[in-house]
Amino acid sequence: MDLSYSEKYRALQAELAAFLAEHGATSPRAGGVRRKPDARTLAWQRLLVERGYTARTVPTTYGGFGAEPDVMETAIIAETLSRAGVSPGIMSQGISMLVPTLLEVGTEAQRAQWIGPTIRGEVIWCQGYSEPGAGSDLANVQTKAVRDGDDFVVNGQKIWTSSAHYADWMFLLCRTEPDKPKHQGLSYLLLSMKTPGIEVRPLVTMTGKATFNEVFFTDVRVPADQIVMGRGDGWAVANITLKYERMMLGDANKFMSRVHRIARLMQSTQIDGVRLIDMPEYRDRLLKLQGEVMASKYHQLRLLTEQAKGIDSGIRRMVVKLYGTEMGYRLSSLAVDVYGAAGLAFDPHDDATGEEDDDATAWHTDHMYDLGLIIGGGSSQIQKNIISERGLGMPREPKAAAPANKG
Amino acid sequence: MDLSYSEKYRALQAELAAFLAEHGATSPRAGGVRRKPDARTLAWQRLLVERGYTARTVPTTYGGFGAEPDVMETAIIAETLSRAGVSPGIMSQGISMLVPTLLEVGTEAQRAQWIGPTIRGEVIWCQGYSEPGAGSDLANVQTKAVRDGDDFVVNGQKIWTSSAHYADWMFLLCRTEPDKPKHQGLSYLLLSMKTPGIEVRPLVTMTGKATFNEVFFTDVRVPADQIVMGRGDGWAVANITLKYERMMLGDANKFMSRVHRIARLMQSTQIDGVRLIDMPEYRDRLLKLQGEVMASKYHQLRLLTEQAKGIDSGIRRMVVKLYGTEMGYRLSSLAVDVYGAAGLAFDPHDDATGEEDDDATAWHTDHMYDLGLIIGGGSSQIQKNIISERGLGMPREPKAAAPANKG
Amino acid sequence: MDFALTEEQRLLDESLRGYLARELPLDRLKALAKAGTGVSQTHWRDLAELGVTGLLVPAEHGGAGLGVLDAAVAAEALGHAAAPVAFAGPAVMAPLAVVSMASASQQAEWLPKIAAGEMRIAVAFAGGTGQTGTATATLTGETLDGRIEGVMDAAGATHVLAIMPDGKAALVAAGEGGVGVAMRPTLDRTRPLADVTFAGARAQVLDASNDAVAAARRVRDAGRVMLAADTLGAAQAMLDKAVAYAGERVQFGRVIASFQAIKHMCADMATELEPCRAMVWFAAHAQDAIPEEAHIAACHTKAHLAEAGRFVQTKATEVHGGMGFTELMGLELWFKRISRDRHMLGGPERCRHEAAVAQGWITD
Amino acid sequence: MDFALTEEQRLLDESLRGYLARELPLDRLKALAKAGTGVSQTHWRDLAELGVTGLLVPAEHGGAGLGVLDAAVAAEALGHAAAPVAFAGPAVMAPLAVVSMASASQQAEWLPKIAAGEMRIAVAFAGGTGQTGTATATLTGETLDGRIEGVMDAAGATHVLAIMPDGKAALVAAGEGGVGVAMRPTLDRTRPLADVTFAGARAQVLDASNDAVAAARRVRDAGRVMLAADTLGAAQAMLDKAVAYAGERVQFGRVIASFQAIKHMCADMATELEPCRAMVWFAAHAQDAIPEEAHIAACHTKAHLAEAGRFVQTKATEVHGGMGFTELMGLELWFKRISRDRHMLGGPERCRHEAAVAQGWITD
Repeated sequence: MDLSYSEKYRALQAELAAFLAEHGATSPRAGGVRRKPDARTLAWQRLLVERGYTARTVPTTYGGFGAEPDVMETAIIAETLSRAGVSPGIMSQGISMLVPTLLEVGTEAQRAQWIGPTIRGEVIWCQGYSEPGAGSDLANVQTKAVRDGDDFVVNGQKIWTSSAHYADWMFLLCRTEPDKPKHQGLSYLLLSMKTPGIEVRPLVTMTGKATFNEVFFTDVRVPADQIVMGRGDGWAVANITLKYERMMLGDANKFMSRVHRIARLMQSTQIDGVRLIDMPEYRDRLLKLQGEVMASKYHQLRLLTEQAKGIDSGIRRMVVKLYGTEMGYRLSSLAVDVYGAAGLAFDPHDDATGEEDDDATAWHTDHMYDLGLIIGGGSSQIQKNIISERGLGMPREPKAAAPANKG
Repeated sequence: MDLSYSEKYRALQAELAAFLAEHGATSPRAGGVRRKPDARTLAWQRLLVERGYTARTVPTTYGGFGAEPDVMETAIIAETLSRAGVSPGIMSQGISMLVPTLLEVGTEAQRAQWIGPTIRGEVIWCQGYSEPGAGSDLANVQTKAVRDGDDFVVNGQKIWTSSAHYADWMFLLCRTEPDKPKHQGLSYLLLSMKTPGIEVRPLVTMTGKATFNEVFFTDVRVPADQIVMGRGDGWAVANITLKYERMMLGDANKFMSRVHRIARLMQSTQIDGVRLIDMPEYRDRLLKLQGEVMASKYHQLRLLTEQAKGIDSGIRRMVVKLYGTEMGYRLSSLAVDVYGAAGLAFDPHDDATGEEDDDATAWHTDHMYDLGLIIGGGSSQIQKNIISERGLGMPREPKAAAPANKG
Repeated sequence: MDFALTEEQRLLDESLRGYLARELPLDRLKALAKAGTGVSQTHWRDLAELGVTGLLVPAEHGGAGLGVLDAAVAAEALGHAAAPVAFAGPAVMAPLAVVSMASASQQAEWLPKIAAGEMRIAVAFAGGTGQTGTATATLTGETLDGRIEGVMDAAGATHVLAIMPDGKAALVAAGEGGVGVAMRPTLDRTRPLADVTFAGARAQVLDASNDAVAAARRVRDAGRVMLAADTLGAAQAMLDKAVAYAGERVQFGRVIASFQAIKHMCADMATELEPCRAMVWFAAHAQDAIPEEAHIAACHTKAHLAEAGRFVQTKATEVHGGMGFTELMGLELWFKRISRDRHMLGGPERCRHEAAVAQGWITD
Repeated sequence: MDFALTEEQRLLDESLRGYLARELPLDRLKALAKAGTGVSQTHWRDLAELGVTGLLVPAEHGGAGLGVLDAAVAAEALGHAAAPVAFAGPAVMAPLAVVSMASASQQAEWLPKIAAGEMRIAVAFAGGTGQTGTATATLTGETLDGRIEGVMDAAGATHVLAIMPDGKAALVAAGEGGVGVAMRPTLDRTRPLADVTFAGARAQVLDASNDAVAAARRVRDAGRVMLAADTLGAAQAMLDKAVAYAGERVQFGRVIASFQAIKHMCADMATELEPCRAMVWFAAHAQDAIPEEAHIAACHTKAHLAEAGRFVQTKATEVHGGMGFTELMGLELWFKRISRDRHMLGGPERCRHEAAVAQGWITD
């Protein structure tokens, strides 16, 4: 166990201070609204990549900074940027999911072509996974891709595709081998959203925002070499991507900052003249959650250490999404309870406008969005299946003898 | 909705007051220790039956009081006796489970023979249901009863048989039709525990008390007319009995008195000079539970009303055991937390001795026993299957294709 | 002793649910919610014709002369349908306040109009409800000043009844000068809240009660019971929808209703909800029939239903999966209704605190 | 930066678990628990030989000179085995107290004996731990009077170290006149508690610390971390047993481990427990390396593990069904161990309260 600040970390802090003094003012507003990055955002992103304050461990050959993985450095950078109130850079599915996936299983050509533009924010990706009939049962994907000459021809529908309305490219899970068993019939394609035959329809969620889309494919032609790994390997690739998504969802730093936001809120909110922080009915809930957040924070440090050492974290990684999303929902539930009646003035702005929501509206949006996170990306029920089967080695659900139409 | 106190109720209260003044002193200690009733207990029980303060609605022909079902009267009697600190009479599986079962499906002869002695406490019954291989899967009972002349000959083993070490008779679920499907192969027999071939071995639980037993049967002969309903009807009869057991387990009056005991405890317990009742970290837990107890109390009044009117309460009845046992465990969990370190002086006495446990020990015993109640009599998991399938009409678990030896 | 609804109450429930099923199909409800203008005039008029607005108005003043339990039956039905109408204020707290606080002549003037649905009175408490937000008002003679935020049922209200900490009440006309009713965008778009300001507003004073503080508390308690009943109905609707959806949705080659995890989530919801109904009935009945238990029952019932509602709104949405997260099935309307009820007239934490005080466990 | 155990710590863990697996089979453990005489002399001697009693004793005094994290690794292993031995007191809090509070000569005299396991010191706090029960003592010169209830590790102890509210500490010999150590029947029969009375007992005073109050708090915090680690080990053992039992037990023609309800209960336990381990490691590490976070981490870790332990002790027993409710499998020993740890040195409610004070959210 070594959490001490060596010289190298102090040097990094000094370097960051200098960087912020020089460039801090050029940062776009912190807090990611979901829209296409503007010039200011792109310029800032390029700066961050250059200095290695984002995509730090991506090899230089692919346009990254090429640093050795170092959890402490990552933490120092994140904390310093957030304390300074500047943007930590673009948070996108391309950067957090596709890039590590390509680094793990992409071809040399794919890495060379995509990683650079993606980490610089020049190419925005969306994820073509879920379908109306393939949510929890992701392997049941029905969107077809039929080989025709040098292309795959894609027909079908995707749903829950966030940022599809402004994404440049999509990583798509589709069925190329209809005769194979369902897990072996999938492939993982990369395609431009500008390809003819793609229609994107916004999907409004309970938060009142259109952060998701339905995407329809009609005879969409995708060059056959735009496949990651081989035909039939789609399920394997998709699971690599999901691994990174689920890590992202459990990010403890986000939760710790929530704890402190709620504590401040409890200090400023009163009921009939008493501060909520002085009412343990509220306070003890926050303290319970702070304990959970601390556990997840140190658990995350442990996982990052194991990742850096190339150790497979097994069940420790599998619990992150479930733990984080359930905890996140309890945190935002407490926040809306602290706001109470005064916080029911719900007035969301569409992300596209870039206008900021007031804090209470943001918390209610989070409260509903957090429930969406429990449901999406492999629901809590699916996570528990994974944890018990792959993590604890318990038997799989026996094959159903019951017909689908009526159990 | 009519909860008003009519003349008849005031009259009952007056009658009770007079009764207590005259006979109260002859009551045995309240609070049922599990052992064979002594002369004092039997005398008191006979008095209560005579006055209709127990088994009030049992027809006079069977030795009962023959009153019309009246929830309010039942409540008044229970409250008055408990306030006076006298015993409410014997609480036994015979009285609360077998008697209503015989009233529902017993023969005239069986009612005439058993109900009177049972409600007077002259005959103590134990329940022969669970087996090592038939817990949650009760219908899997393997104890065999083979017809031989005018007798059934019983061989096998039962477990979790409370009071078997002093019971006079047992109601037994056993397999008489091995060739029939498992639910149709069972029968429900009544047999004397003095029959040759019965061996009772005590089973010590985590509470340190031997309140349960294992019972072994070797060629035990039971006259063939000691069957309730017919051969193969055992499953139906057992479920009638379980219905009453589960009602009993959800009894809200017990829980309400627990709430007040814990409140008093919080007023008398201090940590570093502060009363626990003044610490909402503890108090709010009690208040949450008081709300749950209130819900279950009024729910129970509703069920008793429906019962009196012969309405099938359906799902409302099915939730009682799950709701009550889970709530009971949370109540005793709070109590042991309130006692804290000072309450860890755990010093249980065996019920047989009749010595009383100190209050902290009693709460820790309840805390563990309540967990046993969640597990026994159809575990919470089984209750949820029943509620979802029979109550909400959701599909049954599909037949397993997986082998038993390893899923 | 009979712990059950009367035949009349069952009929009220049926007729109301029948009307709402006919006149408030999902697409209609979604359209009303999208507009976000809040309450529906049409449905309010219909409810007045059905006699819902006059349930608690004495017969001699043209009402049905029924009790709080009857109102709770109606509230549950309205909650089950997520009806975009005001109820707890103009149809329950207002008539109760007028009957217990107003003079005979005021009652004779107002109650018939309340029953007819012509007078739609939003009830606003100047503090003491346990709500967050500003809530202060001062009554000087017949002049009312102050600001009360987060007021229910003010959309389309003709009057606002401000109830002072001392139990005195002041009725002002919504249109009058010095009365500002600012509707604000609200999480529950079917029943938006308002911030109400009084600046030298001319008020008619209600001070006929001989125990004004107790009377005011009874009015608030009745309001809390209505919110609990509303939540009960909304939560029951969410459970019903979850069970139905699970029976249709197929994943892994089975309807998801056949998975034990889904079945047990639904069983947990049912187990939480079933006893709530008896609790709401008792709390409502106690308001009229058992004064010594009325307050504690109201506090605990409001708190318990808020917690049960939180549990069901969460799990029922989870059972719906992605569909529950979109606007498509309108499930969010019930979700937001439950969230809104939770925070009106005091969240569960404050209601439990009051219950502790009422039992003498602590001094406030 | 490296958030992981060192190779040495892994070896300590392995050797300790290996020893316990060999020398503490279930039947042996059950026999020791049945006797209820509490701690096992044999196992204590063995642990002393393995160097466990000297982990925190500086090398120059014959110990291993290791840190609180190393002790936490040992505590988890002992908890996993439900080992019937004292640890938090004589092997952790006592040496830490002596090192931080005692004079050089006292250290030179006592520390080697502590390392050798000859001096077995039970640590008793005169108030301020958050425990229920009487805990008061007064030190007049070298004379100690008072009564402290619910003291850990007093069974077989040679000495009792009483720590005063002002941080001064007084060491008395268990045999001495004026010192009463009354063992009491305890829920956890493997580690019974004692009520200790001092009546004019001759004490050796430890007052070499220049910030006695802080030093005393550090001792208590380290004790809390040990209890959390012990609970972690015990809870992990219960989960392991539950998964194993579910894989054997057949109902409805399937091993119950194939039912989603059982699988999800086990998944919930694992999800609760896995992050706890990193939390315990950090809290232990912070005691030596990160003073500014040590106290808050100790409070939160003690509280969080108590809650996680409550969850796991309940669910793991449920998975075992009736078998878990009997003595047959000995599961109850782990259940009771977790219950006992919860209440020692302050329950979760009080620990969280202290964390709030430490963060300046409230004033005590």
